[in-house]
Order: sequence, then structure tokens, then C-alpha cells
Amino acid sequence: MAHADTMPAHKSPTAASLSATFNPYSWVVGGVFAVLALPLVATLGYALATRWGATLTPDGLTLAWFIELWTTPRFLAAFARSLFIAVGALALSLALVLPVALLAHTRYPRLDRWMNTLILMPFAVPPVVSSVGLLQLYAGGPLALVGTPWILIPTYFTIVLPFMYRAIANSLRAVDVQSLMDAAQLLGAGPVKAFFLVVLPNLRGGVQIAVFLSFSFLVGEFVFANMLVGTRFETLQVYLNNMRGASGHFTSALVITLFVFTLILTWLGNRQAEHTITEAAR
Amino acid sequence: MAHADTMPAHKSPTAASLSATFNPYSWVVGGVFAVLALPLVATLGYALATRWGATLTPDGLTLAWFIELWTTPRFLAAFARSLFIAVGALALSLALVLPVALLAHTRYPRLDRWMNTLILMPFAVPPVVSSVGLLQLYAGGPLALVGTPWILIPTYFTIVLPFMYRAIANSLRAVDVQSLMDAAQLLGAGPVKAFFLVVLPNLRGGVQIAVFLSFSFLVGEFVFANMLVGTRFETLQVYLNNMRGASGHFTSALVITLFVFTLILTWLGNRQAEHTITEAAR
Amino acid sequence: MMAATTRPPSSATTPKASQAAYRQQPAIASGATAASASRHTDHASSGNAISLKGLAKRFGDTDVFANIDADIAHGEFITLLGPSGCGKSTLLRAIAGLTSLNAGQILVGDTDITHLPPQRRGVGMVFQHYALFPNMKVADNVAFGLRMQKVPSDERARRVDEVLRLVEMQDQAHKFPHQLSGGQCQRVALARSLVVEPRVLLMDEPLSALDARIRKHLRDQIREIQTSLGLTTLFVTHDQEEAMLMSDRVFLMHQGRILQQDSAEAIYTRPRDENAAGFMGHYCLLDAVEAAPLLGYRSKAGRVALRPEALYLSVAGMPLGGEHPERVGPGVHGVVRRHRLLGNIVRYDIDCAGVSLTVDTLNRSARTLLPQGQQVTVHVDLDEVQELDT
Amino acid sequence: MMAATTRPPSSATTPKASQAAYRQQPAIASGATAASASRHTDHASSGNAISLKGLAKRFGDTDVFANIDADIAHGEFITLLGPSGCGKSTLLRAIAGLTSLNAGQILVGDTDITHLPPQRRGVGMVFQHYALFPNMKVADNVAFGLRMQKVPSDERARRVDEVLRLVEMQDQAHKFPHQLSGGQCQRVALARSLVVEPRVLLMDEPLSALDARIRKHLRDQIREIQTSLGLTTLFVTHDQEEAMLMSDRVFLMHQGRILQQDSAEAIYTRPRDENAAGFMGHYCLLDAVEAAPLLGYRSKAGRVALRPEALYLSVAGMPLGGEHPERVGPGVHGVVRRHRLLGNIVRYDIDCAGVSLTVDTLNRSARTLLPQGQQVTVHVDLDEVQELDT
Repeated sequence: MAHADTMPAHKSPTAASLSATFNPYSWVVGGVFAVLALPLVATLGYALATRWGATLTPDGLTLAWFIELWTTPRFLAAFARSLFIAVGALALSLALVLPVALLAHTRYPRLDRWMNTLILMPFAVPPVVSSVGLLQLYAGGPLALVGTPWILIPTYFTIVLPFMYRAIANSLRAVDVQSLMDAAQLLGAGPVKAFFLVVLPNLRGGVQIAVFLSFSFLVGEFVFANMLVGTRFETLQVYLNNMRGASGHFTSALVITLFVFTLILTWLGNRQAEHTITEAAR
Repeated sequence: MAHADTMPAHKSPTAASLSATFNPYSWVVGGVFAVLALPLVATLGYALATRWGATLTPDGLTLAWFIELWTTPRFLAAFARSLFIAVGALALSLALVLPVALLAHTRYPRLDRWMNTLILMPFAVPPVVSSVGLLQLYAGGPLALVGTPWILIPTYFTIVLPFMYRAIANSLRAVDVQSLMDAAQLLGAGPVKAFFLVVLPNLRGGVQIAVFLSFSFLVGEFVFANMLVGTRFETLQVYLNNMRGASGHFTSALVITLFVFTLILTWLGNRQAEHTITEAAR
Repeated sequence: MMAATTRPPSSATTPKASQAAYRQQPAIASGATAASASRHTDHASSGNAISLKGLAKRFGDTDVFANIDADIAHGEFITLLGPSGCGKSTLLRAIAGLTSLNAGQILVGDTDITHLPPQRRGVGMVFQHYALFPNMKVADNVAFGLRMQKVPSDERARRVDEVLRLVEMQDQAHKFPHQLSGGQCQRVALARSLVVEPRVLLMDEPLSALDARIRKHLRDQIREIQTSLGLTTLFVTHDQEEAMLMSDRVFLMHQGRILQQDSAEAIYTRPRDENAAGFMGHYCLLDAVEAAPLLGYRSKAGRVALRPEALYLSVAGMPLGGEHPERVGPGVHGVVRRHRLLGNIVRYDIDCAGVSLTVDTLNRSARTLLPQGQQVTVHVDLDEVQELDT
Repeated sequence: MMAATTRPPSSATTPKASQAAYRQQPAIASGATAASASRHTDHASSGNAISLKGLAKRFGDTDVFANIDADIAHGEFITLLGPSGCGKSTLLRAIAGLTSLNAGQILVGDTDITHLPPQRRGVGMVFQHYALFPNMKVADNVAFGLRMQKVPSDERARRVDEVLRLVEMQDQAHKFPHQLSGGQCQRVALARSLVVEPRVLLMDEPLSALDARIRKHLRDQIREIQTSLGLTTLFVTHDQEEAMLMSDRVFLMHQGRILQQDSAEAIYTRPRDENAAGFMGHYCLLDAVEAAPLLGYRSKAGRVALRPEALYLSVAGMPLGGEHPERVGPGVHGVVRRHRLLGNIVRYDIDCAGVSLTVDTLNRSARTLLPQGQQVTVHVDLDEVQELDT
């Protein structure tokens, strides 16, 4: 990853010299940034405002909404549930996808082609659609999981699978896995050791982004959680939805909390990954 | 695209000869397929069953549920609304993303780096979160779009943007766009003509998959549609949600209809794309 | 069949006429292909095919190239030779109009094309990585340029077929580029450039992505086609042998400047300065003091360059490899430090008068190989000594 | 400092002892590096470093290679030379244990390693595309093998430093691979293989991804290090010059078979058959009838191969390039069709007695160049004529 990032893009001098003289792209970046950031900024304003009526700026700033939120046990419980489900689904998918992707890449190229077709399926079946199917499937007999939180882990696993597989497969393609494995083995490492020391760290970037995005998606997932388990197992999003009636300031504080939480998580993930690598290389 | 697909994967003879003797991957493929297909199969069974109680197989087969669905005007209206919104958002995003991605790739490499960071934002802000933000944003003043269907197109555009950008940027990377443009221009084509004749057809695969996946996602989107417009502009998913109380067979029929519809759409898209290329090459 | 056919037979003696002829070019006369075969010297009298005047290109603070002046005659095969990063590819792209210039003027014939967009320059280009259109079959790739010129479809088909025959790819017309080998791809790319009959053909390291055997074959083929069409060609390469074998003239480039414009032979045997000598062959570079015993006099130039194959060895008074040159330097005693067999050449490292000399001899027979430690006498051909400015 | 140090000085005269020594190898004696410098001929008496016995590899219905038999002595530098697709790389990978064999036996010393996994073969390998670990700095890349062997960290640091010094990369120890040039990457890859003191070093086209100048430098450096360490080396290449310059012996491969195992000189001057002659140099291949006038007799062999540099030209009775060989064929009259300047060589195409001959002469001076159409006499050195089986 690091390699690909730092490699200077091979461009003709024109392009670069042009971009030095005028920068239309700064406008594009600014525009896109505005489009994407505006809702967030508005939410942040709302969460910090004592009152925000018809004026352009909030009337006063306060942390009261945040404090109220963080002292609500129902919120904390929902938070914990969401975390538990998301981590479970991600661990399950990582454990399954990593070896399959590695095999597909190094040994059985045909497997890769098959997987690429298969992983499109959940996309073709939108969440509400498949939740109906899942309800039917898990409603009776040996798989009577409906209404229990356990139904969410396999469901989320299914959702996250395609994304994880593509991200990991792309990372594998960027790294010459076969050669790295060969080199490590000739230097005395067994295949498993070689994988963990030499291949996995180089997939870091791709896997990390996949895990992060999946995680934030899962924490934010509402449809399945609501339809499959509902209020019996209130996840963060279900809680948020149920609180819609409450003050807009309160829900805004919730939203900001969630956002900051995922940001911190990413940052930690990044740091940890870098640390691991430095250690491994020592 | 075509190029990358047909290039034989360069593998050591061992791997290939091993895969000829035993095929562990057929098990993996089978397993994944089962996991992904089971909900769909169950739904199909339900949609076609006259009744399906505690037994393993349905009691009898009927098309009654489908006929009932297809003759419901409320369903057809919701379907049309969903289509309109999805097509609108996709057209908007294609028109914006294609030129930006092309510029980022050929002229301003730094723009590409920026875009790659920016497009992660909507992922970091889950739908329910940003819908709260969007509600605040569009609630008053000049942007009073809340409750009108028009709010959905910019919202969906924001959601689809990252995915479209990545897909198109990846396709551009696989094709040596700069050289193709250069070659076409030296052969007498203007830049616009060169783009449409020589670059765009080679992005087909990537763009097509992106459009298809985005489309099926948008048609299946529920959270924004429900929160931002609600019952005043009933899209397919909102309708489906509202019909939850109805017979499971009826909703199953709805789900299967939706699924078959996206399948047909993909197939048509594929055929059309191939046809275009054959024509262009003539 | 290709190139240059649109210019009237006794072409442009006045600037006006030539300009008119050039402007007329995109609409190709339909009878053009009739006057086929050897038009090699048709335009020898019509001035230069290309003139480059004071071209300069900066990228930020660094000059990619500067002060590029050159005149190229009709039908000439010019090689831009230089190490990677010397600006040769950028210069080619500037001539094609794919990169803007900071200064200078490019004339094709007598037309100033400096500010024309690439599609109106009448210039063909072959890229290192082929740049074939992956979505089109071979025939459609080749027909692309003709379609842009709105050539009627029956004439188009005929000309595509003709040019595919020329590059020996007529059997592959219905394949897609990804079904071809590298060498075949480059042939198609060549055909695609030739079919529109460009006034100038630019080739940007077209052989360097190919493997050795195909490279040699295609090298000869390109030169043959170029000669038979009388097509003015600029060929970029970093490979000295390629430049030596293909070119009418070589432009030796170094750090954004043309060090020397000369025939391949002159570039090789008479490098102008130390950089040129350093890039070509395996010159021994000595300073005047070191060279004095070999030359028999103290050179006035700062540096003296000796070609390894223009040094003569004698063993016990018997000249190795026969006759001596007319003007020969004094014999200097030396010792063979080692020899390396390079195939048809045996390269000796010889310690001689305090310096290490490289001497090339033909690998005629294992019996004539000089062992390590052998005492020899080294003579210099005074006519082949290059005295360089520093 | 590297390699082979774990084998006792007067190594293994019985299979048992050698085997024991081999098994002992992974636990490297800490004093090993003391006995540094020239161990080139230490093991000359201990039999072969590697024996390949009847190796065969099939991929589906096609043989990748078959009947590979070879013995390689301690400290020998062997080049597997052949065109792409001849099976040379697969053979190397089979020796490394990265590809399974369908038949045959590989002995290192007297140990059968045919069925050992790669990590237990005691074999080092350098790959064409370096295969450095991108997540580790240079020093950590090099230390990897030692860490696998659980070498204590202070000794590890010392040995890494030593080997980085050997490849002149000690200043780059704290860089990541992506910060290095191709040549530097390959040096690190070399250091990484050397530091674990392998019994055999395998190199799979290590220079072919590098550009010409660096390739030459690294080529000499690899050979120097290999010689100083006395390290048995198998080097795969498709480049004839590389093979000629580096090898003690060359194994010429063609379609999965070893055509000829010989010194570089012998491979070049005495090719065994037409395929070998076709791959090496620029042999003129004539049949017996065509060759008869040049030889003065009718050869019994089907084909006769003449080296272009072992043909002698005379102009008007004066030998060009001096002396004639001892056993010379009859002079045959010919005409210069064209000449090509290859740098230090001038290559003439000469029409002579109904055949086209290629003759190489040194590019000594422009004055001695023979013009097109020049009448010449061609002589053959009868000692250098190769009569080939067909």
C-alpha cells in the first residue's frame, strides 16, 4: 500500500506545470467537500446550540445535550449492543474471507472469478428485500433466530462479505503475494508464518479500510436491525430512530457522538497498524 | 476491461495442475452460494406458496400473490417513483463524476488523492446520521426541500458519489487513458470525440457495474426515503415497509418482483453495452 | 503507398505553395495510393521536412530541454539517443503537440505547427506501449485515422488491407489487441500511424517493451518500410545499437540538450565531448598527462578519448590482429590484467604506463587469447584519437 | 564472511559426514564469520555442490523440462541460458522447492532435498522483481532469515551490517524498499539471500528488470561477491552477454532440455548443434554443399557453422585486419552487399559463392571501411569451423 501511494504518478510535465499555474481542481474539491460536509456541520451546530430558530447562526453554545446523552443508560446499552454485533460480524467475515481470498489469488484463479460473481448477489438483493427472506428463513424450525440478536451477526456477515472480499482481493493483487511467500519460505519461514509476517502486513491498508467502512456501515445499519430484531434488541440506529420524536438537539448530539466515535476508531486502527508493522520489522 | 479479463493469470504450473486434480474451491463456492441464495430461495417459495406452515416444503403453488401485486395501483406508483429518483440520481452523478475522474486521472493527480479521501466521508456518516443532518439543512430558507421528492435526488447523489467515483477511477487506472487519448488525437480525433470513441468504451465494464449496483441500492434504499419524504412520496421500499402488516406471501411476491426486475435490467445493460461496442468498432 | 503522396511531385519551391499543400493534406486525394513504391528522393529538393527552432520546455524550475535547434531532411531517419531523463521523449511529445512548449517554433515543411492541436499536425506517432484501442479489432484500430478523415468505406478497407500487408499483419485483422503478442501489437500500431500518410512519423522507444529477438526483427522491418516509403522519421531510443543500426543521423541528447547531431558513424568515432564519449561505446578517457606516453606528444586538449577497438596490441613484436595503422603512436609496454569474452569480441583490461586501458579484439580463435599476466605492447592509431574539450 | 562457513574446513568425504554437516547448517556457528575472505576452493575436493538427476516436470500434457542431468561443483557459477519459455526458470524454482517435480532427484552435497519444503533446503534465491518485503526496512528485510533461525539479536545486527557493507547498501539500512531504485532493491535482495549463508544461491533473471548501465555494474558486483565467497550459484538469464561474462559454465537450454553444458567460451565457439549455434552469436549456417568452396573439401556433417568474426577478408590480396590463421581455407571471391556499424564491430553482409555470409571486423577506423560493391576475398579459419549434427 505504502508503496503504491508514494510512487510518483508518472505524468507528462504539461499536466503538472499546468496545475501549478491554475488549479481548477481546488474548486472541485471544495465543492464536493461542501456537499458532503454541509449536513455534518449543520448537525454539529444543532448539537451545540442552546436554541437555533430562524436565524442563520445558533443562539448560544452549550454541551448540555451531549451530557444528557452520555448519561442516558438506554443510549449506552444500545451503543454496546451495536458494537458487539458489528465486531462479531466483522471477525466472522475476516476469518472466512482472508484465507479464501488468499487461496483464490495464489492457487485457484478460477475461484476468484466465481467469488467475484457471487459477491454481487447481496447488492442485487436490497436490504429490505433480503430481510423479508431472512425472516422467512429464520422464522421456524432449527434456525429460529428471529427476534434474537444472534440473527444479526449472520445477516451482517452476508452484507459485509462482498465488500470485504473485493477489498482484500484488490490488496492481494497490488502485492505480489506469490513472490513474497516464496521469498519468505526460502528464508526459513513456514507458510503460516510467512503469511502473517510478510503478506498480511502488506494488506494492511486495504483490509483496514474495508474493516473501517464495514464497521461504520454496520453501526449505522437500521433496516435489518429494525425488521429482524426490532425493539427487543435496541441497537444504536434503532434507538436513534425511536428518539426521533425527541429534541432535534438531542438527536444531533447523538449523531455527532457516533461520528466522532468512528473517527477515533479509525485513527486508533491506523496507529495500531503502523505500530504493529514497526514492531514486526524490528 | 476486456483486456484485463482475458489475460491469462500468470500462475506457476503447480497451482494449475493441483487445481486440476482436486477442487476445494468448488466447496467454498457452493457454501458461499448457499449462504447468499438461501434467503432468496425461501422468499421465492413463500411467494409461490398457497400456504406454508410448519412443513419443510410449501403446501401448493400459485401465482395469485403476484397477480394481486401487479394489479395494485399503489405498488405501480411506488415503483415508478423509485425508478424516477434512482435514474435521476445516477444521471446526475455520472455527468459529474466522469469528467472529474478523467481530469483527476490525466491531468491533476493531486485531485485524485483528494477525492479518495473525500469519498470516504459518506461512509463514515451512516444514513440515519446524515439524514438527520440533511433534514436540518433542507428544513428552512432557500433549500426548503423537506417532504418534497426533490430532496431525494441530491441525497442519493451524495450516497452514490463515492462508489461511482471509485469504480470509474479504477477503470481509468486499468486503461492507459493518457496514451489512448494521445493516440486518438494524433489520428485526427478531437479530445471529445477521442473520449467517446476510445476511452469510454473501455471503461464500460467498470462503469456498468457501478451503475447497476448503485441502481439496485437506490431502488432498495429505505432509510432516507422514509425519513426525508416519508409517506408523502411513497417509494418502493417505503411501500414495502408499510405493507409489512400484510400477508407474508404478498410481500414475498413484491421482493421477488423487485429482484427479477434488477436482474433483467442488468442483462439488458450488458447486452446494450456489448452491442454499442460492436457498432463502434464497425 | 504511404506518406507524402499528397504533396505535388515537384513539391513546394515557394513557402506559399508548400503551405497550401500541407493544408490540403487531411483531405487525402483518392488516387494517392496509385503512385506507390519508391518515392524515396522525391522531396530531396524541397527543403527540410522538419525544422526545430530554439525549442525549450521547463517543468517548474528545471529545464526539460532547451535550445533545441535542428533541421531534418525529407525521408531522413533521425534517432534521438540519450539516457533516460535526458528529455528526448518530452521533445518528441512536444513535436506531436501532446506537450506545450515554453519557447521555440516547429516547422513541418514550411508550415508553423507550433500552436496547432495534435490532431491537425499531420504527424503520426508510435508509442512504447502500443496504445492500441482495446475495444477495437486490428482492422478497426488501423481504420480509425481514416474514419476521422471521413475516407469512404471502400477506399478505407483497401488502404487498411494494404498497410496491414506492409507490416505482415493481414491475417490478424479480425483479432483484438489483447489476442496479439507485443511484437504484433507494435506492428499494428505502426500500421495505424502509416495508414493516414503522415508527413512525419514519431516513434517513442517502440522496441523497448519487446524481447530481444523480436526487437531485432522489427527494427530491420521498420527501417525497411521507412526507407521504401521515404518517410521522415524521428525515433527515440536509449539503445546505442538501435541508434547505430537504424539512423541516417543520430541526435545525441544529454540533460535536455542536443550534444551532437551527426551520422551514427561520426557520433561513434568522433564524439564531441566527454559526455558524448561517455555514452557511446567504451571509450577510455585519459587526461593529457596520462595519454602522453601513448601519443608520443602532450595533447593540448584537456582529455583524450581512445576507442578500445582502435588500440593495437603486439606480443613480442608480432602485431596481434595484423596490420598497423598509418600514423601510429609509440609502443608502450603493458600487462594483461584480465580478459572478458563478450562473444565476437574479447575485451582486455591492460595495465599500461600507469593507467588501465580497455582493448577490444576480435574473438577469432581460442588459440590467440592472451593469458592474464601476458606482456604486451600497446599502440595507438593517432588518426583515431579524440581530443576532447572539457 | 558469507556462505559455506558451517561446513567443516576439510569437508565431508563420506556421505554421512556431509549429511550431518548439512543438517547442522540452520544453527549457524557463531564463530563462522571469523573465517572470512577467500574460501573459494575450500570444497573443491568434497564432490559436487549440487547434483540434478533425471529431473522432469510436466504441466498437463506438455513437458516443461525433462531429463535434466547435471553436476555442479562447489563455488561454481552456472548460468542457465535460453530463450523465454525454455523451462529455465521453472527448473530453478524446482530446485528451490517452489514447484514440485514429476521425476528425478536433487542432491545438495550428498543430501537428497527432492522432497524437502523450501524453508529446509538451505537454498537462497534472488527474484527478478526483488520480492522485498514492502513492510520492512532494508535492515529488517535482510535480518528476516536470521530471525527465522533465531540468531541472537546482537549477532544478527552484526551480520546484517556486514552483508549490507558487502553489497554497498549500509547507508540505506533504514529506508523502505519503495524508497530505493531497482538496482538498490536487487542489492538488498542479494544481501537478504546471502546473510543466511545458503549452500546454493539461485538467481532468477535478477538483472533483467534493471536498466543497461546498472545492469552492467551489478553484474560485475554479483560475480565479484560470488567469487570471494566461493558460493555455488545458479543464475538464470536469456541474455547471452550476461552468460558469457559471468559464468564458469553455461547450461544452454532449449525446449526443456539442456542442449550443452560447457564453459562460456566453448558454448560460444563450439556449439554442439544447430539450435545452440542459432542461439549463440550470429553464426552463418551453411549446408555441406554451400560450404564446400570455402572449406576446400566436402564436409561429412550435414551443416557447417561459421562464426562471423572467424572469417577473414582480403582486398586485392591484402589481408584486412592482418594475419591469417594457420589452417586457412581457399580464398573465395565475394562482393560486399552492405555493412552495418554496430559500434566496435563492423558487420559486412557478403555475397560469396552463391551464399550470403556475415563477416564481423573491428571498427578500427573509418578509412578501412569497405564500401558497398567492393570486391573481396573470403578465407575461413579451418580450426574454427563447426561441423554440426543435424
